[in-house]
Amino acid sequence: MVDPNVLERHGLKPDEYDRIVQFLGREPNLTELGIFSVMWSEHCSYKSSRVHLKTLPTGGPQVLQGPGENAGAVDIGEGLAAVFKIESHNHPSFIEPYQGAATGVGGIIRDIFTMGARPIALLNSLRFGPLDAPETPRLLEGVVAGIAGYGNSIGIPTVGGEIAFEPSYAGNPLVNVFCLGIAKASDIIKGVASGVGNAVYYVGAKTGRDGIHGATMASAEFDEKSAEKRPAVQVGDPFMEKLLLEACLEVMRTDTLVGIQDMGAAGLTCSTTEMGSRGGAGVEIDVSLVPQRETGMTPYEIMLSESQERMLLVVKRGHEAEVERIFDKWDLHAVHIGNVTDDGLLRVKDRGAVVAEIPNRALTDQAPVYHRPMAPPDYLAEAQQLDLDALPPSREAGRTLSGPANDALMLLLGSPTIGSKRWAFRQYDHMVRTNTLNLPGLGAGVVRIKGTNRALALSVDGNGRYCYLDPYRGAMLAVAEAARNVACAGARPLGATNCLNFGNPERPAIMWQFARAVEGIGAACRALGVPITGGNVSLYNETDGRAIYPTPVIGVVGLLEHADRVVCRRIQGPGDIVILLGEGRGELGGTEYLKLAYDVVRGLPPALDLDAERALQALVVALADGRLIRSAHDCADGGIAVTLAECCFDTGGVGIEASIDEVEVGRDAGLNRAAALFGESASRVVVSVAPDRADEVLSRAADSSVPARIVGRTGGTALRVKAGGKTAIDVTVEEAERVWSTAIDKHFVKRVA
Amino acid sequence: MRARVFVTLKPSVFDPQGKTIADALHTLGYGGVQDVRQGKYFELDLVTTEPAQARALAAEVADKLLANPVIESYRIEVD
Amino acid sequence: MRARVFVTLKPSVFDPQGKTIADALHTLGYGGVQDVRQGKYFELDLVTTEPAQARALAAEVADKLLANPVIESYRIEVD
Amino acid sequence: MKFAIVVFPGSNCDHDAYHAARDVLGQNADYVWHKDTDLKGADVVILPGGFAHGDYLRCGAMARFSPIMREVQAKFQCEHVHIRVEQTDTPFTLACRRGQVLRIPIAHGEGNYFAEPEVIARLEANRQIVFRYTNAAGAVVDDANPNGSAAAIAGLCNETRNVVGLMPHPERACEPVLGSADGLLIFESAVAALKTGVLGGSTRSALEAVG
Ligand SMILES: Nc1ncnc2c1ncn2[C@@H]1O[C@H](COP(=O)(O)OP(=O)(O)O)[C@@H](O)[C@H]1O
Ligand SMILES: [Mg+2]
Repeated sequence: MVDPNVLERHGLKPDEYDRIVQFLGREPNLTELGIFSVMWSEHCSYKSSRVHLKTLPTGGPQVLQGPGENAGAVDIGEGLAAVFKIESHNHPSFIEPYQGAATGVGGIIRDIFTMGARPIALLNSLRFGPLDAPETPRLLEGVVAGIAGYGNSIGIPTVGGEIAFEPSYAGNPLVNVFCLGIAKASDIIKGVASGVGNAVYYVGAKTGRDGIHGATMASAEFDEKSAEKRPAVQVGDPFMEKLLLEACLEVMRTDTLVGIQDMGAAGLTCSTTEMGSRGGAGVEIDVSLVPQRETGMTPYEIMLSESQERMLLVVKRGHEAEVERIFDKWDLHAVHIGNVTDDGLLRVKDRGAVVAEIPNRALTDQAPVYHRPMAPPDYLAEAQQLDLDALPPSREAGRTLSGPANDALMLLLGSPTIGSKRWAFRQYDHMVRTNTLNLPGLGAGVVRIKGTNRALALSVDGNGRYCYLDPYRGAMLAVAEAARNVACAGARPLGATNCLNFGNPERPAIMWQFARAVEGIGAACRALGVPITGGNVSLYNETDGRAIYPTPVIGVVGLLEHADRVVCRRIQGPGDIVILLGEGRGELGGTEYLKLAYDVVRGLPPALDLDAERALQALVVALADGRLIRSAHDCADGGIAVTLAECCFDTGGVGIEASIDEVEVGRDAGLNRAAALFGESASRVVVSVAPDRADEVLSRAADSSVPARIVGRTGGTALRVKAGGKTAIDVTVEEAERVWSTAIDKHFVKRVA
Repeated sequence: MRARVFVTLKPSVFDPQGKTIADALHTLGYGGVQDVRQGKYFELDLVTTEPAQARALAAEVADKLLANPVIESYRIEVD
Repeated sequence: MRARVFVTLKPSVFDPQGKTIADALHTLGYGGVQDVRQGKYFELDLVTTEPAQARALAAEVADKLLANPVIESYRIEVD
Repeated sequence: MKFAIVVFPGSNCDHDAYHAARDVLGQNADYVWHKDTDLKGADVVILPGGFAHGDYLRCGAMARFSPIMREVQAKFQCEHVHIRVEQTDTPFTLACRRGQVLRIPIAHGEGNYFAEPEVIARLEANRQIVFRYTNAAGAVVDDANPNGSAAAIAGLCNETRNVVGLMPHPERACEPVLGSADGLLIFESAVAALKTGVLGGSTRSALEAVG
């Protein structure tokens, strides 16, 4: 029996060790133990989450590839597939923001081109602590620079994303990155190894001691000094990845590959076993053949290294020379490190001597699965209570409540979560490849598909605060918002991917949040017709026992059959009619307004009627397709007041004059007005319409049973909003836009040009 | 007096810049260059005329601003 | 043997990085740092064991690749 | 009329230049691998933007590690800017008016051109400054210079005037759906230059995207 310390340092429980012995019929050696430890880690095995993920809807006529491969794929017509996935790089980004975020981008790009798709768009979803906390600007700056540094150099535009700031992420920022690529539907390539005797090739960067995880390292073999030699931080090399991308796509155009997979988490171990397992085959490699960056690496280190920019290929017999020639052209050297076998084993040799031999399926399908205990968190019942008549004094006491609501609007527009993200996305090359029809900041990112009339709209959304207050409803709202954003570009939502960021699953409260969120995602995806085609789970996001807000992030991909019918949030000029689709109910629970004005995070998130949401989205898509609307913007953070203001931004100062209904949520008239303006009721979209089209839009809405009414008109240079007939907001667009556009910049010192 | 601070990646940290330069040199026919590592270099003009003080100040500045301790180490020269 | 190449901006060229570091240091209370100039630093592992040859090779490489002659100059040390 | 687009291993704007030349302009265009020795009879050679060899050394290499370095590094920036056409007697500006203001995106980290004052004076005297950063009205003002480029230089030509290098990306501004079609003028100039024989037919010209 191995030393319990060694087991613990490998993150393996005693009963898991017993299972290993059972699978092998003997005690594992250290290399084998290392391999089991990474493959059975939460990250690779999904042992806590798998039972829940199984409940997600993954099918649909448009789905070409559901979960289980390196990325999912949906049919976008004309023989093409959109291949996409989201992944987290939270922990590495906290240790080293630049490299952590950069290698996160590198990893998700590899997942996409591994499937035979050319990556054409990136998005990201980021969470940090409050921007005025001393650590945050450094983290934000590093993460954004890392994303830019990698994506820009490789030439893939970053066309969208989201950033939010909440105290719960202060000790554990979230960096989720999404990538989408285009492939011929018939040419999608999978990560399988099969065909006894076929060659297994290694290509890309050399293997170093990077990323061999502290927790999984142990034993007498490794002393203090060798630990020092293994940096936890991986350094990305976008230039190498660009070569790999081009070379792999070129190889894939030939008929030479059986399968291919990138080496991501758990490196060579994960890629060999997963490919073998999917193909029902065995894989045998000799680690001495693996290109190494450092001397004296052990088989353990080589198998567990997470060096970036490496790929594993299974080549059809007889095509070895052709594959090698293509890689040579790109100055890459494909190395034959092993072969496919028929025994279903992962066999690792070192100069011919077997150093590990494990059934593939023991490492994959037969990895442990846990039904972890669940219980609602203690805080929940209390946090869900919201008595609007008993709120503490607002931060802007007096003014916010009894004066015009200008101050509250400015407070919201100037908050970094709502304010413009231009500070970040101007650092991203969002135009390279000349496909970007809707630039970042205008709603969903929209990229056209050259050679067709089509375009895809992409959005990633999450709302940790809602999920904290109700993970089921919060997760549904995240799906709804991502799909609604896509619909607001005029695109029909086709499919979704998800990244589930949670705390420690061994705590019943966290597991409960997780399970409820997955149920919510499932319900919303089913109702809205967007199957989940893949995703990623990131657990243990906590510091000192304090977990982040439960944060499912949803990426939705939608299709525009006519790229030229795309719309965005910007109104197009004066004289148009502004119509609100959907209804505000003055819901203040969990809103940005309550948080900013009252420092209160309570109540239930807005209710969501999935049938109404589906009808609304279908209507918006139809209106855009019929060229009946000139802009569309969904109401989310900050309610309709912020939405109307955002419709005016980036237009050169064109204003809106609007009038909305009163709501009654409590005794205080000021708070009732705030609820009407800043409440975050779901399923609402503000559209602008040429005057002669307003009637048609209203009647189409009526046909779809979507509430709709004219709330105003574009023009002038001010945003004026009446609530219940009384002027509530009256600001110049210029002033509001200044506050909004400097919300993030103002936290950074002025720097030289 | 002047302190010079050399910041380099820790030996085990992959240096893609250095590697790319080395590759480029090989392509250009400079086989005599086996390996390249790239770092940063700072010259600090200091008020002090005390070498020990200068060194201490430079080290403090390097720790705080010039080097990223997670992946880099530094060396100081004073003259 | 090893050659070390220090590339710095020519004195007449404004060094915004150096200046910003100096400013940042002043803000942090390091008045004792009067000025900062930033440069690049390369370690070349060379096959040759001849100091003169090493120096010549490093200079050639610096001219060709490592320094931008329009705005930068360099210095070489061999050991 | 034939365009050759040279592909370096790390080029990332090669597809964009190809698309502009072939799909938008309807010209003959071909990629040329950087290791090739034959330009396949091209009349115009485009060296596209991107990170040709990783560009670790001079572009964006240093912004990487320590926090302060990020603080001070000129950040990568991507947005539309205005450039003014200073010279129209190059093959790439022939179809422009002198003083015409074009709206074209930039996308670069270290995009600022630098030269000693004597060099700038010589460029000026030789009329080699082809584009300058200006505001929408065509005025050279500090605010409109996105990267602190010396003398607001956005593009230059060689002494023989057949090679033009510029920092902004005209290939990204060739279609109205992308927000601007002003870049098309630069490609159309090349086509016109060849047709009208301004280049004496056989002289090959090159457009180099520095950004
Ligand atoms: N939240 C999720 N929902 C659906 N599928 C998921 C989810 N998380 C992970 N998956 C799927 O599980 C598989 C393994 O994921 P992962 O280990 O993250 O992939 P990789 O090996 O590329 O890192 C993938 O096919 C992924 O799509
Ligand atoms: Mg993968």
